[in-house]
Amino acid sequence: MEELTIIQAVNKGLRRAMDSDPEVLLMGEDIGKLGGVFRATEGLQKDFGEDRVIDTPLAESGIVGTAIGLALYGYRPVVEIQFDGFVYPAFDQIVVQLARMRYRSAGALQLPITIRMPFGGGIGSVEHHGESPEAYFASTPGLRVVACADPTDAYWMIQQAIASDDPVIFLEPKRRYYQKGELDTTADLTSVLPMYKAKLLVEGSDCTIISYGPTVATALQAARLAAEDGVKLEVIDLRSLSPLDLETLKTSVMKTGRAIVVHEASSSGGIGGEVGQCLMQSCFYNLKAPVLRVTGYDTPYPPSRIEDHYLPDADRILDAVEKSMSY
Amino acid sequence: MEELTIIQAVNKGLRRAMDSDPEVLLMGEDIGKLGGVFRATEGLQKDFGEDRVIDTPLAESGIVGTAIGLALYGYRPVVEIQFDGFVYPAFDQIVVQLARMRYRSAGALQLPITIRMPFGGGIGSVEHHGESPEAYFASTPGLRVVACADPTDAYWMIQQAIASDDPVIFLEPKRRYYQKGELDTTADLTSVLPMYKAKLLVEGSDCTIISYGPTVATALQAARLAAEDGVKLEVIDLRSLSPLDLETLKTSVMKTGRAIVVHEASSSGGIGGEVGQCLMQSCFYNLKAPVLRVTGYDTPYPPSRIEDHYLPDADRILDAVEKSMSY
Amino acid sequence: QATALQRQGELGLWAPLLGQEAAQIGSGRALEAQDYAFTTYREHGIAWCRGVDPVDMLRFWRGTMHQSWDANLHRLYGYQVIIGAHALHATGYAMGAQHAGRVGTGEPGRDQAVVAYFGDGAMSEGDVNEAFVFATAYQAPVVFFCQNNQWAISEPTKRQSLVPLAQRAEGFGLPGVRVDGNDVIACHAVTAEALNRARSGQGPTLIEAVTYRMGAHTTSDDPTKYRDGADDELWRARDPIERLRIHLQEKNVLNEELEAELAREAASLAERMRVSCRELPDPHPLSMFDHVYAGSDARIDEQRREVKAILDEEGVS
Amino acid sequence: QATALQRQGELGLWAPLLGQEAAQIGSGRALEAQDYAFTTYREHGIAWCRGVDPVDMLRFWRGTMHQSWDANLHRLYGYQVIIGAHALHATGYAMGAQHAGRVGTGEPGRDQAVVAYFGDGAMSEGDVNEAFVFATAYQAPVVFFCQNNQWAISEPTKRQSLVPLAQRAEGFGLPGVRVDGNDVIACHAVTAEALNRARSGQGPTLIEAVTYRMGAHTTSDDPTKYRDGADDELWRARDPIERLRIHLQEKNVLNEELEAELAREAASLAERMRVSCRELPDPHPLSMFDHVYAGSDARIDEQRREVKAILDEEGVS
Ligand SMILES: Cc1ncc(C[n+]2csc(CCOP(=O)(O)OP(=O)(O)O)c2C)c(N)n1
Ligand SMILES: Cc1ncc(C[n+]2csc(CCOP(=O)(O)OP(=O)(O)O)c2C)c(N)n1
Ligand SMILES: [Mg+2]
Ligand SMILES: [Mg+2]
Repeated sequence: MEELTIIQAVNKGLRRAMDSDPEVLLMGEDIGKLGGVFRATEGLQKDFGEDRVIDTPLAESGIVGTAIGLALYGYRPVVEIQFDGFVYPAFDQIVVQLARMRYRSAGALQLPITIRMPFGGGIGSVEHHGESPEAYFASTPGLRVVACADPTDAYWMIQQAIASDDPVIFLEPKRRYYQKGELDTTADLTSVLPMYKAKLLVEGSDCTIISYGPTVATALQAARLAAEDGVKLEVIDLRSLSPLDLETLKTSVMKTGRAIVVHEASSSGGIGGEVGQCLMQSCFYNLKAPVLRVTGYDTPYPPSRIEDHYLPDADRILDAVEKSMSY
Repeated sequence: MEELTIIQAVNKGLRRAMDSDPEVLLMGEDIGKLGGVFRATEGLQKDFGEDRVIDTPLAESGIVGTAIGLALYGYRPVVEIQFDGFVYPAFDQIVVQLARMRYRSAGALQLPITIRMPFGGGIGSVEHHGESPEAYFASTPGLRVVACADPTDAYWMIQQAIASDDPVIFLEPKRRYYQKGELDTTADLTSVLPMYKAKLLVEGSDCTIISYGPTVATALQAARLAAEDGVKLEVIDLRSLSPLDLETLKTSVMKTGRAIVVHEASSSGGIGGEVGQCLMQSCFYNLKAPVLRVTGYDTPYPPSRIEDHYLPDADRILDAVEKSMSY
Repeated sequence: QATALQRQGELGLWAPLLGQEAAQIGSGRALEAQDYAFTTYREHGIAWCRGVDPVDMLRFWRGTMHQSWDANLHRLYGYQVIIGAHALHATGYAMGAQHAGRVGTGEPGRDQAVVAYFGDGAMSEGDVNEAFVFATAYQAPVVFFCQNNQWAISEPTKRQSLVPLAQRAEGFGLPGVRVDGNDVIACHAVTAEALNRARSGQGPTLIEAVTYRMGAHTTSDDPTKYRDGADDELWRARDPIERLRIHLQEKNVLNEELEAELAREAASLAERMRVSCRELPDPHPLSMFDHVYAGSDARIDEQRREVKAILDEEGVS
Repeated sequence: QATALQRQGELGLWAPLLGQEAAQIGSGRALEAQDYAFTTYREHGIAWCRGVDPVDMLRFWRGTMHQSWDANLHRLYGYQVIIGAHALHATGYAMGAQHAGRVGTGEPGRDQAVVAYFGDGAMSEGDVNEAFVFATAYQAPVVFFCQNNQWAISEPTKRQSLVPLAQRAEGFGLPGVRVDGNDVIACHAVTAEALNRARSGQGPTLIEAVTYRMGAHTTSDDPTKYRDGADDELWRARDPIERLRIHLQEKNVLNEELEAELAREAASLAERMRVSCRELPDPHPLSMFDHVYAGSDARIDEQRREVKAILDEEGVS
């Protein structure tokens, strides 16, 4: 057991993946000497060399496109996209080339590529540094999209993502990078909870709060506050945004009859709507209230001085709980 | 009144828009002498000249990026993306630059750009020629996303899209391009149904079928078949995929208590989930059954020899109606 | 077999390579077994050189499969439709060879090179230019073979560039070579040399093969709308097959007998294709649910069951 | 005011331009009122030349606005953070000028040109290379001004290209010029000439201004992790401000008095910025719902009401 931050856990996980599989390569902008703008790859180029920790030219489509070639050759590239807002130039390579290779080749070719991305807002930065693009990827068949919310998941899930034979979009909760937690590295990869499973964090009987990434901590805070008023919230960390672990969600909502999905991304077209629709289909008779959404609003990300009003907080979750209970 | 096809109506609409506004420019690959691979711009370069109907180099990001510059100068570019599957290289320019310009500049700058795109499958073609990328755009704040389903809407909506001061993604139902219909061109643009409104096509009391683009014809066919068995389906053409015209949908579902969303795009993360979630929130007590989805499956688009099994047809819609009624 | 290929070009069930036989066969024959190639939808000549059965090529065009042949077996990636995307895949694959120590060893049969084939229009796509950046940055063993067939559907090459495309190379710091794309021997020579440079660790090369698209862009295209016959005439006179025939006749390699035999071969191949094409089996509808992910997926399994039920009703097995 | 600008560079509330003053002021001063410019997050010197109040520049960095100034008023697009994206916007804007007949008329003050400013790292992005393609294809009146400050955050220019960046131009068919980016007079001269070419209808130009990023990439960067002080020393000796000072002293343009006055100006500006910065008003929370669309939108209106209710509860007006 040791205490470390999410970013340190990512770094440790990457190191272990590289230790255990020589085919694992890291690619990205400024990941070498600098160790990445968030230091996720700190020290790795020093220890694994410049051809396993590759500083690339400044071109995202080029990074993902060449990673695809490297994967076809037999490597396991782990690509870092420096910020969520800079992934779009690589969109064609990700959703058209990367996501479909296995399908297109009827299983003959596979691309075990992991694309790491810090995501979400709340760090007081300028435009393009606080985005939540997860829905674009979650709605793309062939991609696996996962998000970690604590050091333990950061450490194990990044290794599971790299070990996966499918391409994985790995989302890291930027503003929680320095959140600390206990980490036990002794377990082995196959024995820990798989990344495609949702995780029940808090049991409760009144209403299910479903979240992922940076808003998991917000949901937990809301649960603590609600408990003080005797309201028992059940908190689930979705972890896998695509495919969804509907079984775990269904079991919970069958019990509580109420659900609220929380994320920073806009409501419209976000993960919340898909989760809500699936729950309506699978728990129709058990729903005591419509599934509700507490999310970022349907606008582009606002200037940072007012971002706190845009991001979901515990109060907004509790208001939604009240609304749900009022049905 | 004259009878013409959807593609002819698009051509006529573009011509009228260019006649009535000298700032309107067309840009795209092969839209000049060739008149576009579907002939949407047939004859327009001959009549309006090479600097109003511009054949561009083969680079989608470049086309949209330069269209943005032209719009900043004061023009109204209408961009043709040759096929749905080729829009992704322009994704950054569309969702990061085009969609946010008004917001980013606090209203000082606007980009009245229309991006035309044939979409949907069913034409027996090769990979990348049968896609439904609408959800990527509909979940992007700042973009308006509309789809036409008949010659009348093709003619008027393309003109409304061009006249709109917001950027518009204009989706044309590829496999219905040669569907004929009566068109009355005498009305004027402001008097016809606005493109952001959904349209009630068939009144019915049992179940609401919500669709857009190529599957509207499928929904109408299902309604005819159902009528023979005495089941009264209400058919709505969504037309605007973002923003959604919830009022029209709500009014219908409040009455029928049942809704089925039909589209070619995959279920997960598609328009159907968003519509379903919104209806659950607005019609909770009136829903007699969960909103159901009849869509393409959660796979990449399959080889054309089996695409008919992938695309929603009247039978699948009727099965869903039965399922909905069984609740 | 160039003759046979021309016949294939005339099959017209696809994007015809008519007029570009020399560029494709000439360069394609320069690849060694351990090399790897990435092509567009028009490089049937390359596929032929990599040992792909022309009948298999038809699977893609008939719509029975997204990828027509086994990429691993032929060391040839399937037809790429997204213009330029594969230039980056080729560059990455070449970086892989480098990383695996399969470059510059000098051991015969060990050193690898990669070729990316694309057209004049592709030179405008960001991906192709980014590929030049990565290839030079890492000095990857990749050869970019651009067939300038004068047209990108209806757009002449000058819409993409006012200067020769080979000149693009210098600007990125890789050598650029311009070759007569209708001279099969020249195309073979420049490609072989570029591949040797790549394998021996001297880095990437861009080759522009100047040729002409004699046919329509694809079978659904109508060139009369955008180009007059004049050029066609000009280039018909430069027909690469005809040039090769005359050359081989002068060298007394090709005689009536051999020609007749080739013609027979071509005819029978054409016949076999006509027949086999119609006989290509359609995939089973349920196969559309296979290979989305490595493992199984609950959503997809449920959807498969749904379609299975429909098929059972319809009595499809 | 170059001195004042240096002071600003030292403010360090943002991406400092320290070391690049000559490249920016020299080229920025070459623009005429009717021209238009597109810049990255580092071109404060250009903004200064376009008449933007340094205090306004801070709005973006403080997070009170996405765009710091009125683009229409200053004929200068706001800071672009997405590397390379604006090279296409500049090219399109130049195509607009062309289309509007504002090129090659010879009427003073009528002909327009556009400048796109970006860095050495941006040269690798597809968008920048596509901009070269479009600019040459239409011979648009645009000048691409690349400040090669030797670094893209932690990556040296050689990671992007092994050959001089100016050489990239030839490959696309536009002239490429390399200039000493620390010589304010030279930067002014080459930019003025390129702008004249553009305005008179002779097409685009690429200028590479070789300079050095003396400071950190941004205030959250730590250059000691990836570069040693040696270069810094080398380039400090080439400080563009110092060079200009000596030059002006020799020409007797700059004397103690004037210097002292400039220093006072700079100091008071720095002071004003320090003060005003803290006083920059935060936007009203509800403003985050404005300007998503031209018209109103039901979803957004509902969400605005929701936040309004919350604010009312909290007693925020
Ligand atoms: C990204 C992308 N944009 C557009 C298209 C449509 N398209 C197919 S082929 C073609 C022209 C390609 O020209 P060129 O690169 O010269 O190759 P050629 O067809 O001449 O062999 C176009 C525009 C496409 N397939 N992919
Ligand atoms: C598309 C995109 N990718 C990555 C980044 C992150 N990033 C910000 S600045 C920068 C380096 C830019 O270097 P250069 O173009 O030389 O400009 P400079 O900062 O040196 O002025 C990077 C990689 C970005 N802003 N946009
Ligand atoms: Mg061509
Ligand atoms: Mg730089």
